Amino acid sequence: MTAMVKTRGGAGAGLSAGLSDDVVIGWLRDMVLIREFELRTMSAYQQAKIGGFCHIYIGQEAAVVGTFGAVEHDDPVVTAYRDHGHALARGMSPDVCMAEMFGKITGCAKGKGGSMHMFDRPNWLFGGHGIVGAQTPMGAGLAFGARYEWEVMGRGKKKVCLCYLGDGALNQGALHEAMNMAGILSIPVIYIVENNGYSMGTAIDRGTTMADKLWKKAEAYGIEHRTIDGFDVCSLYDEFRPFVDVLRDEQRPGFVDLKTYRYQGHSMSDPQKYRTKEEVAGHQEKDCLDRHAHHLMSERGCLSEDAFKEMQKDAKEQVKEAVAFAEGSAAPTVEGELYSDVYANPQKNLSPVRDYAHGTKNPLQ
Amino acid sequence: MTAMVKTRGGAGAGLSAGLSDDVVIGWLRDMVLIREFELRTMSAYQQAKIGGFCHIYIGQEAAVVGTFGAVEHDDPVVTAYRDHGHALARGMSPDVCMAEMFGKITGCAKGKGGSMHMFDRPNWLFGGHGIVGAQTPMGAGLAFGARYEWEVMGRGKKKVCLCYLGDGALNQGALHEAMNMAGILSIPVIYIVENNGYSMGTAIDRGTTMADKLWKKAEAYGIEHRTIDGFDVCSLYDEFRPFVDVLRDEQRPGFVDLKTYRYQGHSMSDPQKYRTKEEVAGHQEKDCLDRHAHHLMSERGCLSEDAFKEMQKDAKEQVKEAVAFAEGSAAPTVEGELYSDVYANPQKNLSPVRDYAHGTKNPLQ
Amino acid sequence: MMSTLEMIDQQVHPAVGEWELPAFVEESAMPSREGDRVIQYREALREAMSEEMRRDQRVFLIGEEVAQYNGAYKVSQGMLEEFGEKRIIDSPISESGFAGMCIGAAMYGLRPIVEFMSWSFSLVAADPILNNAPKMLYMSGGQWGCPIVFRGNDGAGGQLGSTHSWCVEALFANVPGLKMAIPSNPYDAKGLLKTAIRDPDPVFFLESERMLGDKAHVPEEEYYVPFGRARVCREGDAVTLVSFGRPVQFCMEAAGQLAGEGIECEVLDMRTIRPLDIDSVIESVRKTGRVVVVDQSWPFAGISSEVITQVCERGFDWLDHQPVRVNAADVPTPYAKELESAYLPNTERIVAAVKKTVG
Amino acid sequence: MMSTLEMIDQQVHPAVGEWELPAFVEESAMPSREGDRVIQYREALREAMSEEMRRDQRVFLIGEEVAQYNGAYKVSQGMLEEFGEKRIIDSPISESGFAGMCIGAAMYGLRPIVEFMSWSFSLVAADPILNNAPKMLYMSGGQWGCPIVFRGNDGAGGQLGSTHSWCVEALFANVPGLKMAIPSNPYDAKGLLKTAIRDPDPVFFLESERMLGDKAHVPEEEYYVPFGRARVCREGDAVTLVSFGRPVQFCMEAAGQLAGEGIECEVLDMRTIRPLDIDSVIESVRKTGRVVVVDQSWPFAGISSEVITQVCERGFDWLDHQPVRVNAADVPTPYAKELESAYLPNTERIVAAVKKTVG
Ligand SMILES: Cc1ncc(C[n+]2csc(CCOP(=O)(O)OP(=O)(O)O)c2C)c(N)n1
Ligand SMILES: Cc1ncc(C[n+]2csc(CCOP(=O)(O)OP(=O)(O)O)c2C)c(N)n1
Ligand SMILES: [Mg+2]
Ligand SMILES: [Mg+2]
Repeated sequence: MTAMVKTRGGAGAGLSAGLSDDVVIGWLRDMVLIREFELRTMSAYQQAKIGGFCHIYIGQEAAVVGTFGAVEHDDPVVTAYRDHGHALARGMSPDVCMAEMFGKITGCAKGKGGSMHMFDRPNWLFGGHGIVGAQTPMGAGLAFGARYEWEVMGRGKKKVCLCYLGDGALNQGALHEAMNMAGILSIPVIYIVENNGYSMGTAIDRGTTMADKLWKKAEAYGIEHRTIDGFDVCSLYDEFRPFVDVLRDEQRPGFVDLKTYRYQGHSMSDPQKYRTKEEVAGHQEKDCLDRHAHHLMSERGCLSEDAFKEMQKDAKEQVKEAVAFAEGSAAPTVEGELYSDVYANPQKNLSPVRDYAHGTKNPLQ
Repeated sequence: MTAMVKTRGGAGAGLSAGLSDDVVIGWLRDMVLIREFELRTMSAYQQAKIGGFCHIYIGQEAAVVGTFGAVEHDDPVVTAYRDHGHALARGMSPDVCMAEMFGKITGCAKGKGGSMHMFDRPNWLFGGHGIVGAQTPMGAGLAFGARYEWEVMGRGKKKVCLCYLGDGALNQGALHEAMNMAGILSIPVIYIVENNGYSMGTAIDRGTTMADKLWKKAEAYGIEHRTIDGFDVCSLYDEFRPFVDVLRDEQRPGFVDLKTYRYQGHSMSDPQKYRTKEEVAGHQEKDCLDRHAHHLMSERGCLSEDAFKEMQKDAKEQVKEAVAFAEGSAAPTVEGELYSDVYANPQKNLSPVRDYAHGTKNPLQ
Repeated sequence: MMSTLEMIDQQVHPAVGEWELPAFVEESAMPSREGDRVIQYREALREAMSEEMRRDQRVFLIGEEVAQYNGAYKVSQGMLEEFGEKRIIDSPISESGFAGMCIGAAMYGLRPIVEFMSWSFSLVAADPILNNAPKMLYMSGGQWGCPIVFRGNDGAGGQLGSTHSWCVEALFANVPGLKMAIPSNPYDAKGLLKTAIRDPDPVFFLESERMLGDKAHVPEEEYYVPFGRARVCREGDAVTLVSFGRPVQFCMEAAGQLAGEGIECEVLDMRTIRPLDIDSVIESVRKTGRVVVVDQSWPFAGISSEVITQVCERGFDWLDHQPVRVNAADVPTPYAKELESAYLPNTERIVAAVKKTVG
Repeated sequence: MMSTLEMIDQQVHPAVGEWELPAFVEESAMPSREGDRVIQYREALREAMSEEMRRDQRVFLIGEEVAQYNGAYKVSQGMLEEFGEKRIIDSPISESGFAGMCIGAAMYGLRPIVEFMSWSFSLVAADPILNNAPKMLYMSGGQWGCPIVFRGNDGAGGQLGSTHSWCVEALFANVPGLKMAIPSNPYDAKGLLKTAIRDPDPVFFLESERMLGDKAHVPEEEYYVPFGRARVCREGDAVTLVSFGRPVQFCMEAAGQLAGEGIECEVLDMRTIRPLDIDSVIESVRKTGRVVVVDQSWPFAGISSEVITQVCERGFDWLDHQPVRVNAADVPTPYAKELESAYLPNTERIVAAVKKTVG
């Protein structure tokens, strides 16, 4: 997956209509891959090959693909625990992503992180974080770091950080502290609320005030905002791209209420009594993947039905291979990994139990 | 001091012009007492009779007196560490308040709390809290408790909780979580930002976004708000009273940006290089105490100059006595108080060191 | 001036509204732990809360997903129906906010039960739960206490990874002013939670996701398990195994294995950490001369260090061997299954520790 | 597939950008602690930060009032002038926000120094500092570490009352992944802080408001105090006094008094808690057979419990007497002067503990 690379050439070019076919077809390919990947994730989870919590991204694919499309490969990204889509769209190989969930040494965190902690250093993905809202001050810090680098250290360039959060995270104080600091210090972090309408079983208006005007939360910190429909990847890009460009240029923060929807339960163990099948079906009718496929095939006309089928087949294949790869990989050994990567500089007597060590190299390095 | 009692008769009566002379003269008396008390506090601190941090309220008197004037005696109140004025205006005797700062057993917390922790159970003052913002969820809880009492337990009545905070506390996440919950659960807590323009040495616009439109912070949670000048106690009351009445009646939260100013440093050890003497003097020209005295003497004409002088003399006398009382009181004994009031139900083996006990009765009980 | 003559010696402290403790009885007089009213740990918790809510209108439950969703782990299933939305309250994801709010409500006179979906999520609420609740009585000179129960899942074991696997007992038990209970089975879970709700002090109640489905007999009759009394789960004379919460189960397994080799362990389930029934530990150590503390939290300055220190302070001369501790590995909790199970203080490691001690 | 053969054995972990440790030397080769370049503890801290900021542009300082106000306690006095507002940054009162932000900045490649005006205010930031910083390296499988220093005032002693007098070492040291230093004097304050800034792991650096004005010689030459090496402040053979931070001063006073009575204490200043130089403690205990741990935090599951447990684990057979601890009283910190001084582990209580041990 090289979505990041593909759009690089188009920097500043404007709306999606002006992008090359390759780029917009690449978006579809990413979305298809994420969806197929998540279907496999679900069945692997049901087979108990994946443990712990597991949050499926199906339905929200356009959100991550459309926003990534508008930034550079080396813009830092950080997100919450519903992070498989972000990892894949950022360029993590499905093998490595699946292996992480299988708890294998070939996973992005050598099996030590799990589903909620997708980190990818080469692709500037700073995790996957499990505590609701915890990534939001971190996101400000990544943007701060990038700004400091060119402003104080005189190297690097103007960047933005994309910091994703769920709608439920709006109610964690950390976000508000971070937004105020971003406002005061003019930090180029863009908070993207993947507003899928629910935090677990809580419909947004049961937990969050001003649910239909979330932008008020940004206005309280003088942060510029957009409310964007996340079901059409092209229009999403069209609205988001110019926003990013201005924020990057002027090095200040932004906020996006990105309307989306998750088709699956909150995590794999959710009976979903809080919504009707009809409601889900209603959203599936405007499915972001179908919509973009239809756009490319019927409106833009740059993709044949056969090519689309081929794309789907490819994705299925890739994902199947990912499962095989994960399954075939070794688990991290207790001897090699349990007491490693605790300290970058392990010293004597850090623990009463035994000394720490360095583990095996991360597969992404 | 019985400011709370005095206004009780006028509940619902409306604006300050319609209040009895006794009431508005009572306000002045409260303000004079607070000021004289704080002057004594400062000299006692300089003589090292008071220890720890000590935050002087001079300049802000109208804020607490005018807002208390608009509520009932049994409406719960909670505030931050700059709390001497709140204690006195709520009816705590200056003796008890001063004794607390002197660390004496006759203090409101038996000398265990200190300047930042004025608690007064008979007067519904739930503290004095030292961690910036910590009192804001508590305030929601006090209001929640009051609402629960009449709504679920079928006793008591509709109350509001006044929860005071400094402008610096706007940047603690706890406040935002509390405001959102107050909005969602419709909790009758009124957040009163005593906006004195500084948190320690930080001018509000250096630390807080939207400093000139703080009401936006409330709007983000759908909370009704007022911006009120805190230099004139009558106009403050006139604006605040109807606001309180509606919120009480409809049992929902409110937010007030109450503009005020502190004349002294943040705490007793503040060199105050962050502002000019001229700035302070400029505010002192519109001093809330002078203004109200002038109003009563020259405009309303219900107070003679002699009576005002008498009032000041009385206050000085009271405060002098408070110092004498504090000075003459005994310190809490190590044997009686160090290990007491840790648990309401002390049990064996709660500590590896020794057993806990009950201490002496609190002087306010 | 108050004199020491005027010290309050009544048990009912005036700072926490009306309260009285249930009548506690000796272990031998409690309803039987054996029987066929077999329910899950989660149901035992639910019964405890429901019974106390029926008894006392001031008690309410708040937390994420506790109401309409019936609890993330189904502990509060059906409670919304019985008690209504004013007493079973869904909160936003604002732990600091709702914990702090409930501290205010407790001061006002209510008896909140605050559910943390996991204690791992209580770190964002560390200030209200550690700096306010346990200190209110002291700071206010005895004017207001804080009768509140914080409860939720604690500990690792479900491959939840490093941010979701906290054992907060090692951190939080340091703070005076709070009480802490960690039940290891349904019977104690119910009896301790009922006591926690009745107690006028802040109680940190640590459950375990890994035990919510555990089943055991829980008697029909009402009962309360007192704080500060360890339970001797198994008698023995070779070594004293001290534990609490889920690892008690591993200790019992280990003791079973060791018995096969002729090593008889005495297993103590502490049940509460604060108060800590050190008297029972010492009594046992006088007999065995050896102690192994099994604790699922990290070792450094944790509960096991405290137990060992107290054993040294009160029973040094009875010790025939240095006290030994078995903890979670001293690393962030790993996700991978194999790593996580090596991380936990499992039966194998307990057996090895005992052998080292008696060998 | 990686094999164990491919284990990285280089000291320089790739997850934290460029770094190298300073060249540490033996205590005996360090510049003298005696001399007439007498400065305050706060100045020693300032020198450490300024020198490292001159050396490395990635280092910056953030906190409440650190810039324009010159620091609430004047630690950072003059630093804004030298380094400008992009590197000396005033933050809003948002500990969770700025601590979390700096964790992000550290991952990005910077070397933040985060000043908590007091560690008492770090509880609102407990999640980022405990759940993120120390675990990032592990959770990311070695991809990103978190080279950051959190520093500020710790401990009671200024009549600041119960919310403002935290000793966080007892709570936070439980967490693997962090390092912790607690200097007791200006010389070590400077040398340890310089090491902390150079170290690629998260360091919790605990100062004390009560010591900021303490004066001592701090050498002109650059030096670094290594982590994990205790300092023998006084030699003796009767009992080993183990301490860290401000109570080291009380231990020295107590040792002075006791020497007058013919009891010679060996006083060890641990300097860092994690790593904890238990080897030096054991070495001393082999000689004395007795140990008293003096710790200004609460006793239950605190640092003193840990030291005693480790002494039992490694030196049980050398002990002629049960290990003894002297802590802050196990109560919220009181305001009143007399109560507060009885609360602290003062000289008198240390003397009594020693006498009990040797008696
Ligand atoms: C501080 C904290 N509290 C609670 C949780 C448990 N939890 C995990 S996800 C979640 C719901 C979050 O919903 P949202 O932010 O909308 O994200 P979505 O799952 O919809 O992507 C909750 C309550 C947590 N991880 N962290
Ligand atoms: C969480 C926390 N951080 C820092 C402090 C230290 N502190 C005490 S008061 C204060 C300034 C608060 O200013 P503001 O809220 O405007 O109140 P004011 O002093 O003006 O009344 C600071 C930073 C604290 N007590 N709590
Ligand atoms: Mg959501
Ligand atoms: Mg202010």
